[in-house]
Amino acid sequence: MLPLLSLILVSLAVGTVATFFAGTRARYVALAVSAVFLAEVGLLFLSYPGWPGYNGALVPGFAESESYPWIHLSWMQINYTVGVDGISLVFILLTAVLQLATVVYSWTEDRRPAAYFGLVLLTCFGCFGVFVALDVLLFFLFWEAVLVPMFFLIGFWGGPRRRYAALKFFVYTHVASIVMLVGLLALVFYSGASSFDFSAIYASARTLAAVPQTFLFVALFFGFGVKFPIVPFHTWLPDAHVEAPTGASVLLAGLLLKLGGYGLIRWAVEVLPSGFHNAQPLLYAVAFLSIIWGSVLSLSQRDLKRLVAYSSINHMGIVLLAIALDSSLGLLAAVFLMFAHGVVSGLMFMVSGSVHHTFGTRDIPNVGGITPTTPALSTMIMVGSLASLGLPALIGFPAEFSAFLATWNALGYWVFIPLGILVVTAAFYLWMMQRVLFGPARGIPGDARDVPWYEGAGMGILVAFTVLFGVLPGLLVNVIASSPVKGFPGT
Amino acid sequence: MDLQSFAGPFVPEIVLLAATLLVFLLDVVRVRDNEIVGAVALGSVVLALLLVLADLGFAPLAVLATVPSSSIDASVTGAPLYSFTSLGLVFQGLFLLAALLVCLASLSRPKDERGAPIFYGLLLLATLGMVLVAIASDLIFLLLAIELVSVPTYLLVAYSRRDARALEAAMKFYIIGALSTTLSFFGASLLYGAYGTTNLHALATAEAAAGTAGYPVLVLLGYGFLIAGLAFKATLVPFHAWAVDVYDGAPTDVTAFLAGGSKKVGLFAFFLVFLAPILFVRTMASGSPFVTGSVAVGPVLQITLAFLAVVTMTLGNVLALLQKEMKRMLAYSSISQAGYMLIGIAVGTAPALAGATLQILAHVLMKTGAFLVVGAVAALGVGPLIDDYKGLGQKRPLLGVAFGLMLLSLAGVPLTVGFVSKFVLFSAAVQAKGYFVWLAVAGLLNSALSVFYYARVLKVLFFDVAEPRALATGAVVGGSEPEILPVGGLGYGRAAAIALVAVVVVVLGVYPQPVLGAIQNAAQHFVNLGG
Amino acid sequence: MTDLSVVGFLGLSSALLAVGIFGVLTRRNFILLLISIEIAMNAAILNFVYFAGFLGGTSGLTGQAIAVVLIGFAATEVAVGLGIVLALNRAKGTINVAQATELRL
Amino acid sequence: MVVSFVVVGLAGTRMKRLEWGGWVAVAFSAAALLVGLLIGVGEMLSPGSYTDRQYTWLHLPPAPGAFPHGVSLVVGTLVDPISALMLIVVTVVGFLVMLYSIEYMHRDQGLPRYYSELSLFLAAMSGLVISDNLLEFFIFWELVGLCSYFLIGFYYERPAVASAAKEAFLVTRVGDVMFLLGVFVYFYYYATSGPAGGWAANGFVFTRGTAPFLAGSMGGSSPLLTVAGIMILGGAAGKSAQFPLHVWLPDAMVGPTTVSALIHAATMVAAGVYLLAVTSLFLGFTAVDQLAIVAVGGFTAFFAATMAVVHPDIKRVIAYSTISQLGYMVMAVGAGFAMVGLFHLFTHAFFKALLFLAAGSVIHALGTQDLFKMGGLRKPMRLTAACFAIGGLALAGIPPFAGFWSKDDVLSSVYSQLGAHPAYWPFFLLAFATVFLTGYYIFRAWFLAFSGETVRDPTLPHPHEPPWVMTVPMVVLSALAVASGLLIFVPSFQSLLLVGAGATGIPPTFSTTDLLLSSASVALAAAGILVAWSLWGNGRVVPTEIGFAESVRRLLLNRYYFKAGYDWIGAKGVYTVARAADFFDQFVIDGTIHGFERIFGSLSDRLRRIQSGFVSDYAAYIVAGLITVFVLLLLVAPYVVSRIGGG
Repeated sequence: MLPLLSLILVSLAVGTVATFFAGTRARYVALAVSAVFLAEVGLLFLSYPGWPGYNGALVPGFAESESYPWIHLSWMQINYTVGVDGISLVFILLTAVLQLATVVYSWTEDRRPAAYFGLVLLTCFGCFGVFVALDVLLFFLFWEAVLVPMFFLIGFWGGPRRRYAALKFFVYTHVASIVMLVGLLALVFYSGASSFDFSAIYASARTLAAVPQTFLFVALFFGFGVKFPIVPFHTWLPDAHVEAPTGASVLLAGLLLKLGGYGLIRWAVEVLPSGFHNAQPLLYAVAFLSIIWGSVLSLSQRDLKRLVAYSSINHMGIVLLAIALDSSLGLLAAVFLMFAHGVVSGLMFMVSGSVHHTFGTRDIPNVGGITPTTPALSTMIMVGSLASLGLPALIGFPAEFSAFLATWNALGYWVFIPLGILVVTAAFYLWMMQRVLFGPARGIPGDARDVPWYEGAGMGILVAFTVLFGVLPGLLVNVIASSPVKGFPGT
Repeated sequence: MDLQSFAGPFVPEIVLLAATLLVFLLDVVRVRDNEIVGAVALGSVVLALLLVLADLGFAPLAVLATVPSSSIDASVTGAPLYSFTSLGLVFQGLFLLAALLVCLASLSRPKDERGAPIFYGLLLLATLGMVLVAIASDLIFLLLAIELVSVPTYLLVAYSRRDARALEAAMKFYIIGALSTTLSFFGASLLYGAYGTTNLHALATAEAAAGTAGYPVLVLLGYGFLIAGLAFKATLVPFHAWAVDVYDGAPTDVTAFLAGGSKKVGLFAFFLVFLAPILFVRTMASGSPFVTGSVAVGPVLQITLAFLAVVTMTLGNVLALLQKEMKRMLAYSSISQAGYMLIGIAVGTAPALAGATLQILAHVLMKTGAFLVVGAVAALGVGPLIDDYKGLGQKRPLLGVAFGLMLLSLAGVPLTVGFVSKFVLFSAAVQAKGYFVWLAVAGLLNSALSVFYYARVLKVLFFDVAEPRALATGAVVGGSEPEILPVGGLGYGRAAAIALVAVVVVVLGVYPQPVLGAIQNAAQHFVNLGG
Repeated sequence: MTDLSVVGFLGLSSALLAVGIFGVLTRRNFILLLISIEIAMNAAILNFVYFAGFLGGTSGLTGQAIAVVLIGFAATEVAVGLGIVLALNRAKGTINVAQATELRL
Repeated sequence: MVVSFVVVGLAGTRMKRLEWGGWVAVAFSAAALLVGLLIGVGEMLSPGSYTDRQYTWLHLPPAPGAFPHGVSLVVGTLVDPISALMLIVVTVVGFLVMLYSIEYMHRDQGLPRYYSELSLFLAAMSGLVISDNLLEFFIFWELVGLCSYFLIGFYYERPAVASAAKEAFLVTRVGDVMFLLGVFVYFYYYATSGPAGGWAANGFVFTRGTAPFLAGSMGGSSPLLTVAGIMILGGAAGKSAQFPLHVWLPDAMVGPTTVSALIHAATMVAAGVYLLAVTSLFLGFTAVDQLAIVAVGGFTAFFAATMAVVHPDIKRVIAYSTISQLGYMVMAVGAGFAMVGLFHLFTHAFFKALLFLAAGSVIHALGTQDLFKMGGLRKPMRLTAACFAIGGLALAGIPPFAGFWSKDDVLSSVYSQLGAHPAYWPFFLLAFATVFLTGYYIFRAWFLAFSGETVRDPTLPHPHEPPWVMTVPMVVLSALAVASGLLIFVPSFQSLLLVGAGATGIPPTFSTTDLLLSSASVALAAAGILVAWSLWGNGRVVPTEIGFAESVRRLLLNRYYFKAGYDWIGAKGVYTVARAADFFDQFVIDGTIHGFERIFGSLSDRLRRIQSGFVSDYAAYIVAGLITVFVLLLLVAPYVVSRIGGG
């Protein structure tokens, strides 16, 4: 069988390097790489046994898995092990889609385009690696490989306070990833796993006593949680988003936050059931806090990007809640929500960027009534906002519906918190739309034109997916559902 | 003539000694050409390295093996001064690697008024001392071997007699070094007084045998003096202050040798001196007013060393953050790296020793390479400040990339050897469980901190725009004659050394298995022997 | 180690060490520093000699041998130190270590 | 079948750029009308449920707990008598409004947007009506809300319009959230009931017309079900503008009058009542729920009517009347007579659409909505005046107009339940009193607009009758406003109202109580009309700036300060909290970190100074280090080891 995953990794790596050295033609190379990547991901889907139809049968283990010895010492067995299951497939698709959309959207980036596109590709390469890696070292390697390009993207192409933002981003996420690494190492050594492979850890860690499991889980939760980000370790996010260039914001919100969720599911929830169980109250508390905090803070934001950033905190809080429910339904909802949020927040950051490019400001009170000037952009803003506040027929609805159904099933009336917060979410999006899209024109420069084709195309890709999976969520959900949810006794 | 039957197991040492003598002889006969003398030195170092590798069992070199495989890792009986352990041989290889890199780069040295033989002679002498350290199994032998490293390096720092900065550095180096030597010997005398032996293994055995009837205060004081004395060489905080000034003031190639080579001597000395008591001495009469009953010297040493490790890496990093000069920043980074390496002995398990050894190997490569680059860049007329490096990566992309790789490796970025070594080291600390997990956390947090100053240099290298005055390609500033060296002003030797480092840093970062496997086996044997 | 003479002797050698270190800390003249270090070194040598006598036998011989080696080594070290003194004096015109603080911070 | 309705929407959307887009939309809505009528007639001829499952939208895996067989979410269609009834309402009113728009809107910009949104609005409403499960219902429900958001905000350049659209969406959103929670509770509670695999695995499909779940084997009135019922009521209250979520509807008048007509008659607000009816017929409400529903309906009917009494804006008067009438419908459903509520919805749709179109005609002619600027329109706009009068009579409940029959049914059905609980009494009385108010306010509006000699504000243009595309719908609706009530005497129409064993359709009975009740309500309505005539007839205008009456009037005009209160909660309360949270984020959380940073910075600067360059200092550090090592070795480490046992 074709080593498809390694092939994708190699092609992405080669493409990334080529982009770095492609000079002014970098964007063409990047586009080609992204298109090839998307095609390869398509192949991956086609060859995945759980797709397209969910026939009730679970696909056990990991598909497309490859394993080669890497570092073998008497006390440390590290392999190059990769593989996908339904959960990672969804994230891989998200990676491919966002990469393509970002490359297209940033088409005319003229400040060191080679480095810019190279770093964008590198980020996506790292994310892809994180989603396929099934070995602690490999996982951590890719995890870090995401951090560095993002640091440079923010620090070099960012806004006026970019240095501060990049530093803050780096400190927070790096400290978290250190805690994560120690947690993962402790997971290996305390459980006595025979190797650093996921399967070995999975086999041995579940037999650990509840107390060490709890310690390990909390450490891992912190490590992954900062990426989520969980309140009160979230303040890096708004700053990073606001200062980052649009492309980086898209990847940051669309992919980097998902790394935390994916990592938590794969490396903590699935392998440490007792620890997870003991830590559930903590997760609930953090999730509810994040949901409320993110939403309430969104209300008070003037900067469009900051608003979207805080709403991300809110949405990721719902994801955390869904994970914390300890049910396969909740997990499915969490994964689906993350995909939805990836696409929608990507779209929202793109429109924020376009608003900035077109009107020279993202300050909500300073720009308004833009609809007659820029109908296409307004439509995109509307689609993004509506999807974000969970309107049916767009991707946010089925995802949130599943999450809330699962929450109700597990927690009962507690679901009223996230449900009630939906009203606040709707409030800040509607208020934003009222001020920016409608009303009399304010702060519109005379030369304002509707978005250029490439920005429109970039957003269009995401809109297409927003609608596609909003109308036909089964296409995606069946893939997730086909994976045996390993950590839960109910299945 | 059969070398082996003539020299016994000491062939690498003999080769180095012979080369040293030959080099000084060349001075006498007034052959002072840098290339010729350098080639002799380089050749001897390469030959010694090959011999060591052969002794380690590197198959393609089997014909060169000088140490009978039966004597490697053989148990230590009686009270010999030396023993061939595979970890010792590994360290011989590391020391020779550092010497090799410096010799290689020095082939591109500008001519100087004193001629090459003195330089290479001292270098070889110090290398000989390092190689002897690696096989020491007697405390006094070890300390004298360290002195054989120290004394030539004092002179190497002071070698260009007119440079006031270098002489100031030599003065500090000498005073602090001599003081530390004194402390070491004083500590050794106390240990000798307690058990009547200076063999490291015998000392630990005697301590263990004495148990609660031993001399805890005397022994602990002895170890205390030894820690202080050896910490000078290993640049542990607060015994580090000399290192920054000396690294800064010394000629850059000498700095490369000091940071990359001789400093590791101190760390290996820690391995040799402290592993045995850590492994063996688990119980002893209390020497502490706080604790009644018996107390174990091994864990006490571990905690002390762990404390020193954390302090060293933290302060090294914090101070590196504030530096504006490239060499001083690298000096502090070198100090903090010593803290990581000390984790290995503080944890005291075979995996940890292996991790620390790999970290030392990585550091030999990265730090030697980095200082060689700094020397090369200085030769191109770039100033000593980090800001003077602006735009280097754009004007000299290959040099910039090589330097960048070394910095990334120092920062522990994946796919470089610096990452693998830290990963193995910290994994080992976690694997040892208990409070060592916190050592790993401290180490990792520190490596996070360290990223800042490396990233700043990277930013300066690649993102900042060069100032117009810098980078007159090939012009040797301050040299007696404007001499344009090949390879863009670097010279073949230096370029080769830098390239070698860059390549190895990446290769070992991607696939460390062969080297790491060998180190792991060596460390395991070392622990099995009991140090 | 209840032998009072041992304690007393260690007290003597420790005092010698302390004097040497005190000298290193307070003197500014490079030559005086060298002398201070030698005094401290002699404390260690004295220890070896005393312990050699105290232990007796083969172990005692070892200590005496070490003492002899150390005396030689100390001489070598001082020679190197004096070389540096000379060079420093030539370069800076002074051997006051307090005036050699160009490398700092 | 659902396809045809989706096509209306999509096709309408496609026609964006074309001049004749309006006519295309009209054509499609005519087609929809045809289909709707066919379905209606079909149901009349052979009543029954016809389901047509088409697509499993989402299948969620089994979850331990409530969903052992997984959860199927499907999209399908269900045609049964009540959906047929609703379909007729939606398609008839939709078609007429569409037709009317051709003239009414022809001067406006952005017509393609208007027609596509209008088409989508109708499509979504039709989809809602024929959904075969609660989730699908919810999806279309949200789409209806979205379309109303767009249509209310049609003149989005005006700040008030943008604000009203937002308000409508947001307030109904509160209801939506409650609805969703209600759905969850039902899904959870009944997940395993029903045929093989349970309700959850079968897609939560309705089986209306048989006994409701509640009355069946699952039975009982658990607190959970009560909560579910209240939540559904909340959802319906949001959409149908019931107290306390009524605030959005009057503000929504800023949209085009056609949109108001559609929202008030057939689409948006009808959805809430329809939801209650469907829930009542399929799942059933507990007794507590019923009381709550009756209370909300009865109170809202009166509450809204009082506000209509003083309002000077013709459209707002009609808007308050809608809220009031919706209160009746809700009340009927709550009393257990879902079909009565729907019958009132049916008749109300026609006369309310008629009132709006007639009002629209006036506005079209004069360009103002202020009643006090109008007057004397009876002469130049004879047809409009007649239509408005017919609508008014129907609204007031004067026989034989449609409103009489349905409102009478509502009152008598609630009356029949008065024995169930004494708490029904006050709400019944409120509803009864509302009859008087209704007669008064609608004829106050009529007299103000149409009686008298001339238009009061001379600056307004000269009024004239609108062209045929506007009058034809009015005439048709007038006919329906007269006739639709009488349909109750047609047996085949009755069959539409007689669904389900648990539900009671009300063919008119002529018992003594019934006749007494009817007479009383007619008398009340007539009294209201008379009072209106005496105060406002013949162009009279009553001065209102007097003492107590003035303060009452101000209270009513300010809608009991509900809107102001909500705005205050939103703007001052929540927003202040949000600002405070933002402050906390920026200054407390980040401030802590920056504080550490600063401490760290100054510390490291001091540390730097230890590198003095003076070699004696370095020696001193070594001595200090030596002492530290001794302390560690002799004091600290042994102590630590004795505590942690040697690591």
